[in-house]
Amino acid sequence: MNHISPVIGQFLDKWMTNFRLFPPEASKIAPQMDALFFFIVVVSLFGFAMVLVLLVAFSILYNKKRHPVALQIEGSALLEITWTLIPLGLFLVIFAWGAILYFRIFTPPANAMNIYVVGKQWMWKTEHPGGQHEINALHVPAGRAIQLTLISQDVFHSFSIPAFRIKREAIPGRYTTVWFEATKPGTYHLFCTQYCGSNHSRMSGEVVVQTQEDYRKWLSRSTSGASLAQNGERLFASLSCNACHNARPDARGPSLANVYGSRLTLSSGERIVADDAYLRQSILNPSQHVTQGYAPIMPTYQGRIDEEGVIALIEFIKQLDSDYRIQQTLNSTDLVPSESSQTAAVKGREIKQSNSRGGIQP
Amino acid sequence: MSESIHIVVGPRVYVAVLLSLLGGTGITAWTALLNLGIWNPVIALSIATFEATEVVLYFMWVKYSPRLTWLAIAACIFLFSTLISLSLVDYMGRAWGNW
Amino acid sequence: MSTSTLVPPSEPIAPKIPEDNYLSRGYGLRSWLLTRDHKRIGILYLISLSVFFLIGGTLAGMIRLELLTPQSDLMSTDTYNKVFTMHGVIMIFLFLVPSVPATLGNFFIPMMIGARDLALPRINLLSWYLYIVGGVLVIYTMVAGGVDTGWTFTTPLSTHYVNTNVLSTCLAIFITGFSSIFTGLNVLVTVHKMRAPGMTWFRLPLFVWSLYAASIQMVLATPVVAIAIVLLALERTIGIGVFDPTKGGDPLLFQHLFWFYSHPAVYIMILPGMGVISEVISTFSRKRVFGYKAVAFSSVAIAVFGFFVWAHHMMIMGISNYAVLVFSLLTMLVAVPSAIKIFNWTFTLHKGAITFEAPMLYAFGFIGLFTIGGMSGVFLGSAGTDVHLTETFFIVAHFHFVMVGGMLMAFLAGIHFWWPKMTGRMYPERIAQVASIVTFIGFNLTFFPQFILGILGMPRRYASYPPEFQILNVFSTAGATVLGAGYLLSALYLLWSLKYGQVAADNPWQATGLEWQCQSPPLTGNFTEMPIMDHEAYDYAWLEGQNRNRRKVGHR
Amino acid sequence: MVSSAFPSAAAEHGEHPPYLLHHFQSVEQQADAANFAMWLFLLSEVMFFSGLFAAFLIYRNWYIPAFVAGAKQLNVGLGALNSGLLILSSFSLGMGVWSAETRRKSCLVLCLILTFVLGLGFLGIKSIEYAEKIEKHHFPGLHYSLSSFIDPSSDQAVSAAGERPLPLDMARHTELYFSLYFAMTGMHALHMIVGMGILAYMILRAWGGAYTSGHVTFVKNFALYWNLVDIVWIYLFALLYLVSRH
Repeated sequence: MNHISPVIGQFLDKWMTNFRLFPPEASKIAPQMDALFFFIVVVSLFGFAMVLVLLVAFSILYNKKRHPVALQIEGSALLEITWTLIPLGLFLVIFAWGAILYFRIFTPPANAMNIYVVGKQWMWKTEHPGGQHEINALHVPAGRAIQLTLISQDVFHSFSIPAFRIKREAIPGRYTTVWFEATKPGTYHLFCTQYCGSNHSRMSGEVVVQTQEDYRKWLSRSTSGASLAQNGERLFASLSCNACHNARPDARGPSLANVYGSRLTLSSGERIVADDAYLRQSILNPSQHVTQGYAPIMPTYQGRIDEEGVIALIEFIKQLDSDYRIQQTLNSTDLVPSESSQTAAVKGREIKQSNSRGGIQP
Repeated sequence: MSESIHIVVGPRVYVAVLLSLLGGTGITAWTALLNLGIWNPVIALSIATFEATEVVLYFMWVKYSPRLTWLAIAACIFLFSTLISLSLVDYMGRAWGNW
Repeated sequence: MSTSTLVPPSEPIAPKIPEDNYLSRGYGLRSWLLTRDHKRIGILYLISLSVFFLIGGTLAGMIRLELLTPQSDLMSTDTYNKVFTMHGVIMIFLFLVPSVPATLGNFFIPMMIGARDLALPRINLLSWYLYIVGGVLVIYTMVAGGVDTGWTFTTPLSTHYVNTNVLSTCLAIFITGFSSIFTGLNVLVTVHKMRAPGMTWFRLPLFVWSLYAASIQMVLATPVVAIAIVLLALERTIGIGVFDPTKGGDPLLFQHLFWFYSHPAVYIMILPGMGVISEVISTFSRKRVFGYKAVAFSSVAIAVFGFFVWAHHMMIMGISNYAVLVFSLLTMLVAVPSAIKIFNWTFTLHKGAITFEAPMLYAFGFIGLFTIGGMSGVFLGSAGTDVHLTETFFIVAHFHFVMVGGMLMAFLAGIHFWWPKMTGRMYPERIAQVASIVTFIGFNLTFFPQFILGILGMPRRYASYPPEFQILNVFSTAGATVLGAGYLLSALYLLWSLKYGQVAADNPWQATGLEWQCQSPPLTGNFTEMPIMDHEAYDYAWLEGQNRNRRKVGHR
Repeated sequence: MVSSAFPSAAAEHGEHPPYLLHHFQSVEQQADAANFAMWLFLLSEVMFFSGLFAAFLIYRNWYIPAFVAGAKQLNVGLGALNSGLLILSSFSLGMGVWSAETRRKSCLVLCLILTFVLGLGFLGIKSIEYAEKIEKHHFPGLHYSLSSFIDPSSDQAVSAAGERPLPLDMARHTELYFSLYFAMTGMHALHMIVGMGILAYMILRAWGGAYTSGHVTFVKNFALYWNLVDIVWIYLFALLYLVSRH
């Protein structure tokens, strides 16, 4: 509070230039959200006005000066039923409308472009499929459905873009998704709305919506050299995943080509769609997600790779449509699955718990 | 309001309940050692519920208590099941679909 | 439909306060700290609550001052986080939850049902001591450096990522939780077992009904947050892993358990306020409450449905979408009984003989603000709009409209309404009316801009914000000063009236409750003779007859 | 308003029993109120434990193999013995209430002492079980050890039963089982200890003849509390020891 008088000047200046009562509508879902919003506003105003008018009217008409003797009225069942059923009906309409909208916000179309968002104290890291990373910023093309897959490395965060009317928590240990289709190029606010510790209020940034062409230019300008999938491929080799998942006749793990999106039968008999969440789980908690016909010998990678690593692996597995390259890597780096490489992998693992020996023996 | 609460429950009832409770404990411990698949939890929890009901009715004299006590217990059981079932709506729902 | 006419009698004002009353039986500290008189315990609660309200209010003022400018310049972000956390903890656990039940409820429930005391006077005193221990722990927490988890203690932030005084806060909440359980338990037992002869369920004042409903929630919901907090403390100290995703635990489980209490808790806070409003509206329109049974049952319905809606606090937090559907639907159902109450209060005015003393003005304020607060809840209960509005200032505004605009207005209405009974003196009427209007204006100026901020997307719990939100924040802070002035004014003249106020008659408002049949301030045992209830609640014809008899006999 | 004199106030120096508090109108009203209050308190206790039960239900269904491995670390024999002790103590307390109601002082004292001893026995066995777990580093937290689950040969009890090792990721979840085990039985044991304290106080009072002059509310209310603790144990025994052994 070291500048009292500039405050007033600043204030008037902003009053004239910056004042708004409603956020911009910059996504396809925004007008739909606002339609429901204004519907509820109208319902509320109607209800509020009714109560207000009655209050004022009764206060004037039945003021003690004007109406000194009260008439003792017990009540009216008819009126009670009326004002139970009419609000109930309205609320149910609002519920149904809201539910439809909610499912629309959280059900992405099949052709949506996926962007990963990793939240950590106190920044957002967004990862485009081409390997472009951004901190506290997100560039997206207008007119294209974008799916965000969010995860947090530490505490709950929440990814909020008011202009798009969407918001989703990034939670530790599990992917959440949301999608949007931006309509108007421009720069919009991006906030973390779930309280996440000291610098919660600094965990904000901007979303830049560009035309398709500008977006393409931006992509080529900010490429980091390797796409997510390429990073994943490197990680896949360095973690020796290809020692088992190599589609050879003697392979101890299932082939991963075209596995993404397919229906798998697990050893528990459960049938499941291999989506992002499944792939993540089977990397970190493999024993619960073993494909039928395979032994639960895969070690857990919990604590060995961070969320970005997992994302890169998943992106790699998603794009894997043949095992050719994996086998190529095996040959070129001479990582033939042998007992020695197996024990090396075991030795290299850092496990905090004592006596982990034998944990992965078949 | 409730004169019945002042009924004195005698030793015979207590002994009978005691014997059935000890018997129940024996049976439930024995069946747990057999592998009955899905029936293990079912049997264990049914016997536990049976025993708990006996304790509530006789050791805690609810059988001889006013309706108010029954009502309060029913409210509590209802709320307990609300906590469990509505949480399970979330937990089971998460497993259903991939949204 | 029964109608009857009523001529309000002009009762002569008692020249002085009766010599023998609950305040005159013993003056020492001992006579207060070891008292088992429900009225004295009510007063103890009132004093300690006011202290915590003052602390919480000061913290609120600091928040508003910080938000005057977009930068975090008054205090660091860490300090700001601690300030809003302490504001939440103090206001919710030490002020709102015990506010009406422990003060007005403690004081008036026995008198309203014709009993000489609460059923368990010692437990009542114990609950006050537990409250004080909890309060002292909270103050210790503040002195020791505060806590910055937010009052919701979201795991894993509170368990693994902050190093402030989470444990002492947890202990404080655990202990005040038991205080609240004991208060609720006492009310339930008293209403069930201590009613005077003839005081049937449907002759109870609606204040008793709403406190009864709130007490059900206190007794059955509070233990769930107790266990959640115990697990949180174990997680933080030992690392047991039940809320730790790296060990396979589910952090959302904590929120399930936490909101299983903390959602009903908002009904624990608002239901007693609704009870006060029923009393006040009826008294100042000199007319029985419209649809007594509907209002009574809607309290119980709120208490029951209030248990089924907790997960609407978690709609975008990754609970399953089916659960969102279920909880959104149930949330809509719980909104209905509140609407019923609003309409019934409004229609109570119909054909009444209305006057506008300060309690009535506060009650009008309550109806208006609670309607807005309640309707804004529909925006949040509807799953679609919740996505945009949750976790923004819209939530802050909604909650404060219901809690400050609703609950606090009702609390002030109740304090003014029963002030003559509690102290034996009238508060100054004119200045109280002014204070109520100042409070109303200040409140709207403070919190209405926050709705717009929320719609614009300004997140809550932000120490700094984009400059374009400043104007509305300036409005809000300006309003907060007006609101604070209103409260301060009330506090001043209420304290003044303790000594200089006009001596109150036994029944200055010509209200029908049994508590008004006692002297002001009441005797230690409330009644000299056991009352036998022979009329309905809010029976103004009976009151008229009563007054006529008194005049005839020359009673007092 | 019709009114009548307060019976208790009218009989200020009359023949009403000394334990009737001034604000009640009759002994029955006082006893009823105390009984109902106790029930409400017990129901809030049930809700207190319900959070733990909910957590157990959820994690047990998520991590069945880990919970099976964890449950196998418990000794059903000791658990059943403890159940028996607790049931016996409930019984002896019931007999105590009966003797108080029929005004048999020495019988009451005997029953209360028996209850105390049985409770002590329960806690003794519980502490033996705890000691064994802590020795094996099965207490959750920093020193938690997975060796019994990923390397059965290190644990005689497990290797004797011919158990197969758990995969590492699943073995890690056994910590959740033991967390819940210690949280649930610990909360239960805490309630037992509080109960034993009250019991000791009651034995002294009963010795002085406090409960054998017609005022049995305190003994009855304590019996309600003790029996609730018993019921909680019946469920803990079923859930922790029995349901996931296979």
